[in-house]
Amino acid sequence: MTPFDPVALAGSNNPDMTDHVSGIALRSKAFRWGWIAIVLPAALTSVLIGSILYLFYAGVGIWGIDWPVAWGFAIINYVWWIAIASGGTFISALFFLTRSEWRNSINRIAESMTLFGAACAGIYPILHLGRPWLFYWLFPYPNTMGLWPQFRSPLLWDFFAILTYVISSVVFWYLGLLPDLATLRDRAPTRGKQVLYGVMALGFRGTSTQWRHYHALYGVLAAVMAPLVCSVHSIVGLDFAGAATVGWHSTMYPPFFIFGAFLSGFATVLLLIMPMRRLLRLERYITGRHLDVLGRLLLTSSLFVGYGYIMDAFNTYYGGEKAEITMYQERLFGYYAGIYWATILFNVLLPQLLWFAAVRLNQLVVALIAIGVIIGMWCERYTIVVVSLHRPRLPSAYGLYHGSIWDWLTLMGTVGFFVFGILLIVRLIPVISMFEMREILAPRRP
Amino acid sequence: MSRQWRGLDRLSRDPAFVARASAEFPQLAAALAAPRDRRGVLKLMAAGLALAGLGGCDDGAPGGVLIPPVLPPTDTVFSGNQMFATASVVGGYANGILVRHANGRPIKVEGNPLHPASLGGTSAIGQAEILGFYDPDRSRGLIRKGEPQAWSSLLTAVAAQREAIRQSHGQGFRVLTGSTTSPTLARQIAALKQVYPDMQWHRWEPVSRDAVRAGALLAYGQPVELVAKLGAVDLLLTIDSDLFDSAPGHLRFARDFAARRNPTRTDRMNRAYAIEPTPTLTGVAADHRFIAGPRDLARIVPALAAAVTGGEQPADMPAWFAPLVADLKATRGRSFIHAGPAQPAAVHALVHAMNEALGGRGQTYDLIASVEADPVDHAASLRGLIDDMNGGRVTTLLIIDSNPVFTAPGFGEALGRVAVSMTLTDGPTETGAKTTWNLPARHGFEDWSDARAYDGTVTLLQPQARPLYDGISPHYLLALFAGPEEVNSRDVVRQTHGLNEQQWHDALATGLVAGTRTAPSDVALKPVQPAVPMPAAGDVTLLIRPDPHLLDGRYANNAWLQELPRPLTKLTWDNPLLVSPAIAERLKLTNGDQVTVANGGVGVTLPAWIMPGQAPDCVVALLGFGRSDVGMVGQGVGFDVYPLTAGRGPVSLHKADGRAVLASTEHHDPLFEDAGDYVHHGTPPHSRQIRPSSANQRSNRRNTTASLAGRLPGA
Amino acid sequence: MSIDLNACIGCNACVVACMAENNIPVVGKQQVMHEREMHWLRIDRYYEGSPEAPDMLFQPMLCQHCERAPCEIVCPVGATVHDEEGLNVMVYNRCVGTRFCSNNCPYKVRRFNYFAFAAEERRPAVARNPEVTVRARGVMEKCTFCLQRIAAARIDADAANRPVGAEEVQTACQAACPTQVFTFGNMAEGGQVVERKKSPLTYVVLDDQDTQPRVTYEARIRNDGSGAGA
Amino acid sequence: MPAIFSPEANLTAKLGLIGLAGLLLGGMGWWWLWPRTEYVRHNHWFVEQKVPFSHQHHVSGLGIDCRFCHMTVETAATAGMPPTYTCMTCHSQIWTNAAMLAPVRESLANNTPLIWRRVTDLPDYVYFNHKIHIAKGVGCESCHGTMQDMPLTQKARTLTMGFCLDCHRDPAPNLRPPEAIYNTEWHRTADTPSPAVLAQLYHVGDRKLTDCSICHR
Repeated sequence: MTPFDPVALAGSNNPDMTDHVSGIALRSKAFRWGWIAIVLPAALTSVLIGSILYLFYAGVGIWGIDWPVAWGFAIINYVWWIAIASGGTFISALFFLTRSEWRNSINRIAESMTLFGAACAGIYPILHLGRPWLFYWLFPYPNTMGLWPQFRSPLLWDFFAILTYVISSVVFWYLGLLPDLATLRDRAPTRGKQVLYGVMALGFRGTSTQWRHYHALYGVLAAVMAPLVCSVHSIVGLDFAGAATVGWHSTMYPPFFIFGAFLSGFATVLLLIMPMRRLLRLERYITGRHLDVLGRLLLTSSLFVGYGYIMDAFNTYYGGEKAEITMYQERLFGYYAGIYWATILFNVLLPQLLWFAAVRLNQLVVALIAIGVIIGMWCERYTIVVVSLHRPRLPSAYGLYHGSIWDWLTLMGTVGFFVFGILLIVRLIPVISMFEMREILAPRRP
Repeated sequence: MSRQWRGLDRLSRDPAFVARASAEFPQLAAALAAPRDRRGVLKLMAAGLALAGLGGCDDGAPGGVLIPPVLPPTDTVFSGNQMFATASVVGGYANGILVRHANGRPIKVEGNPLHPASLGGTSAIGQAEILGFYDPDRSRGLIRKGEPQAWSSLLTAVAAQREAIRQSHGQGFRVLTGSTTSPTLARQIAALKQVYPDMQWHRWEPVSRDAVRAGALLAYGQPVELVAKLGAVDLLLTIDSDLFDSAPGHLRFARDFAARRNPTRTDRMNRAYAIEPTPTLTGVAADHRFIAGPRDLARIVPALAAAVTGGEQPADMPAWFAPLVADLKATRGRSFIHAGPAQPAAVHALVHAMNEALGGRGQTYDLIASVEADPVDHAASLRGLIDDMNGGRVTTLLIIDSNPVFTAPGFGEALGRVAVSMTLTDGPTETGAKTTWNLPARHGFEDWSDARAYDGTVTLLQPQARPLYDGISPHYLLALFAGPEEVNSRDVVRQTHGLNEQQWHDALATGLVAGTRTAPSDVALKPVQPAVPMPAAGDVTLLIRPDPHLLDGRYANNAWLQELPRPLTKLTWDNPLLVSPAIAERLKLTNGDQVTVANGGVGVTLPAWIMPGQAPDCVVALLGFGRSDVGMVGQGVGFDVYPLTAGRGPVSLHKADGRAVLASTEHHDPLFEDAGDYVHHGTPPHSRQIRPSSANQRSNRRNTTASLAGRLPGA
Repeated sequence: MSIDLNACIGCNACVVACMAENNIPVVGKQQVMHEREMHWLRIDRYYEGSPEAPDMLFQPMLCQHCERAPCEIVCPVGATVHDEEGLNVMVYNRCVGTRFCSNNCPYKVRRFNYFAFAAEERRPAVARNPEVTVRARGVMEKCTFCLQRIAAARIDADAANRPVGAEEVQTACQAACPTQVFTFGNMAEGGQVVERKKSPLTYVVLDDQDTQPRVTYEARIRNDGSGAGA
Repeated sequence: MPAIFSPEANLTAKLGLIGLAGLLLGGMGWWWLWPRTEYVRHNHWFVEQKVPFSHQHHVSGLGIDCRFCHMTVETAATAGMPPTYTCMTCHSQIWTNAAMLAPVRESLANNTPLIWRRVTDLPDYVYFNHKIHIAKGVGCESCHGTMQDMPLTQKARTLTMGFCLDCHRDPAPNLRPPEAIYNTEWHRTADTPSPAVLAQLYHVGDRKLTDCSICHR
């Protein structure tokens, strides 16, 4: 495996690829001990459902949030998941526009990551409400009370942003799936699968007019999705930048959050394709070149994020506001200092190892760095949300925050739900986008 | 940059600080580990109901009912809130209050602007009376040795007692009450004394004012009481004083003092000095606050008295001593000195002498005949009762509105030897559990009574509502002991004051009987030089003080007072041992560490809390907590320190193992090099500008401070 | 409202009066340890100087009813709005409980019902003030300047076709305070409040936030003898 | 490769999509309309009372004024219900043995109040004040409907927040001359003073009535 591998190894050709990839979806066993792998995520998903039911039953008080720190795990997890989701869209939409060939094989898995990341993120804004059964009041529907939501609130922009983002990424994901579903429909061994994939393929027959419309639509959607994901994630950044809380109201947050999305997105994609490549024997199509490119992208976004941290510190000290500086010192040397330094270590220092090609190709080290980045991003959100809130402007309102058991259970639950979703995807639909691979693979020599 | 002191533990900046910082705020980690307690169960049940009512908004279906009265209201057309005057009696002295009614039931306590002790203000305890009235834990029925009884059984029992006592001319009959100023109660007990000449009336207040009474006896030969007129005081010196938080008339004193504190509201701003071992409200309000433990006070007060009256300058005195004496002498006739009840009698006598010497009598304060009915030394009175009980000389004991089993060590055992004992309290008490009869008393809002304010004004207590649970009033019970016919407490009270219809109506409307202020007495000062006893030696001095909100434990079941953050420590639901920073440094204590404090043989283990501004050798234990028999709210809250009051030996303090978690509403380093950002403060306009809080760089605030300085009146 | 820090002795009477008037629930020791106490009005105490003999300062802290309130901007459902009389009104039945307003308040004077504290309290329903809504679980609450008293005065004034008098409304804390620290009134009609706000000692807490609060404080003056005192 | 779907599949797909779209639009319409219908607001539902009191008989039949029973309508927030004493002023002389009035007699006899179930009811977080509405010229009929022809008391208006806001936004047209406040048969005629005059008369309009603090606290 060398960084200069071709996008697909020599000798790979269309028919073999199509047989192999559609085989994964059509055969009953995805990989040898596939069923065992699904037990843990299913268990965690049921933990998630259980903790949500208890939350609705007992109220938000079961979490660790308290008086000065009124936001906790719910908002941290929300921002963390939406960053992972946005990372996936960058790969599938942004790099489609740049016509980079290496994107074709990992586009489908990135898009699925977006889908399930957004699903996990989407439940939190409703869970963290004090009266979740009234969440529909955020929607501007004509009601008997003659009241409209308050449009100056960043939370409301968030509501619209997430709604459009989820809908558009579902459409983009499903559209990218149509030709492959048609292929599966044609190769389905049993009548049941035939009808299933037939209905899902919406009658796609691969005629030239259909392809022309398809490419036009796919191009337009990709062109829409790229700026959309930047706007969605900057609105998530505005959740904090729009507030006057100590440490939040800096204009740098929207771009800073998009850097964060880059970083966590590439890290998660790496974490998904490396095991998938090995277990589903897709080394031919996800080659060293992919790992190398993603490694470099991870490195660049880590530098972006590093720049973000430096600017954060610079803004605080240059601004000279007493409360901001007190909070920042508390962030560096206070009760939660460990979490801040973990952020710096995982997000900025560790990825610097990726400068060396050898490291970029050593799958184990890259996996560790990716996991580190994911944890680092969570710690960064923890620092932003909790550390800023626990040192407000009036010292009489200082307070502390500890995540309660239900916070952790809900977090683990969503991780389980995410992995459960990915495994479902691997089981039901082709993991690699076959029709895009055909564009770059040579036809089979007779 | 001067080292900014961010917190008591941060002073040393040692590497172990992070670990200990988490020790400084232990409560959250422990709170999460706390098991699902009673509260948890209630929460699940209630939350279920909340979930059931999922609507949250109006679904259009009319619900609820309208319940009109059967008979129309008699007075003018009912238009909402009405106010009725009554009084909140604390420690026997009355603060006039008005109770606001909504829909015919008492809802809110307000101050009574016409009452001399209130002038419209109330104390935290006065406000919380309303919750005591509605407390579901109030005793609801007559209990004899644990079993509920019918009311008739009480009548027969009291009749039997009456006969037994008449035979022995009241030999074994004893009545124990708290300190009371109620003319009706005093009259009823005097009437009882006629019927049973040998009966005795004992008084016991755990938060005792014995020292104040003894001091007055020493100085004037009779137990006179003090009526301060702080409006005329230019210089106030308070020695460990409770002038603003629990002295009789403290609301009025606070009002008069505060009226002359704001330089822009008064032409002559007064000045206050305070000398005290532990911070009090008067200490915080003072301009100069000096810290002196009981051992130093025993040396300083006689020297001060000698300097003020005699004029000679004693030698080894603290730096602030001479300027204080000079200032006192400079303001003859306009200065006033006040000592708190915790100071020994000799200090009070010396303070009386100083006040007389400074010519304050008549200008800044008056002395009036004792407002308390038949003042007697409470400690001696209770010791006599306990000895009689142990000697078997007490056959019938009637305890009214007092809880000696909890507040007086040794009373519980003695109670066993009394044939028939009755307790009359409005809630479950430790005494009620031990006496043969536990009678439910009516709350202050449910019956007629009277009391006197700090200046002697007679204040009437009129019922605000029909009794929630059938209880009896002390007047009814005492009348029952005197004669068989059941008497209405309204008539008893009315007979005491002999008011005609119009006077009675006016008294009820205003809440006080006009013109009953006690005239100032002109008793002369007896020239006496009492020696101030030096407290026991030992490296630690134990001060036992009432809790600012629960006083002696009477309000332990009042959830508002339990959860009210204490003025200085901001603690709720707990009474840790307040240790001075010096002791904390010596024993390496942080907030919440367990310590064991022993007074003579008796020891109590409780958490410690560091109290900045406390005398280096002092620790303060707060009474009122750790009650065992009180009701769901106060059950098992805090630590009972009453056993320490009995100890006489040397005080020892050492660190015990383990930590306790204290619920404080303040979770930060309380100490600042300069709190000017948040609380602007400075010196008077004379120096032409508010001293802008110095060192910190508030560049963006330069304009407001400058504008503040610029706009001062031509001082 | 104007608060005179020279008169405040920190006796907490106002805090209990506020709890009695506005049906504020008690949360119990566990929840206070969890930093979820519900007092709308707290007396902040600052130490200054050395731990052995610090200078102690009291400062009652309640909702400042800011003219440019940071909480009103961030509430997504418009549950906290500014009314024509200058009050920052908290509409309990509209609140869905995002708690963003509490995060955005620089004074941290907003309290949240993490559980149904009022429902769980062992206090009979008749003990509550019928003029004030009892808040459910998941709703934010804060000092309303005793809106029920303002409403009563407003209704009487409107029925008699006259403006609300300057000193006609007394808040519960102002009524209970033994040393008259709080001065409240209808500033449109002048009266005591306007006088107090003209005093040179008047200042605003956290004025660099430019929230223009309706509550101003009078600085605490220590008479160290050098002044125009004695 | 035999065709997977029969030709009709296309039709069912199209119908399915159209059905889905219809369902969606219908759902949104229902969500908008349903809370406004009179049925869900329990309009014109008469409420079962212990004593079937007929306003028709007492108001239009006997001409009793509203304030005879609802005494505090001009002085307090609640209109107030008549104490049993008021009913018995007449019914101690007439219909003294009517079975229908047995609960009234029992109430007076053993001093237990009559329990009436609410008909016009607002949620607990709304603080409606009768006194100011009467003082500003709003008639009983505006919210309680034509009581004089109701044999059994019914809820006449939806009383949604929108209903109150419509009037609070523009109160003038709903005002009536002072003498017509308690006349539930009154309606605007040619010589009734114009809304602007009435608004001027009652000083309505100088206060912004759409603040939340007007009704909620």
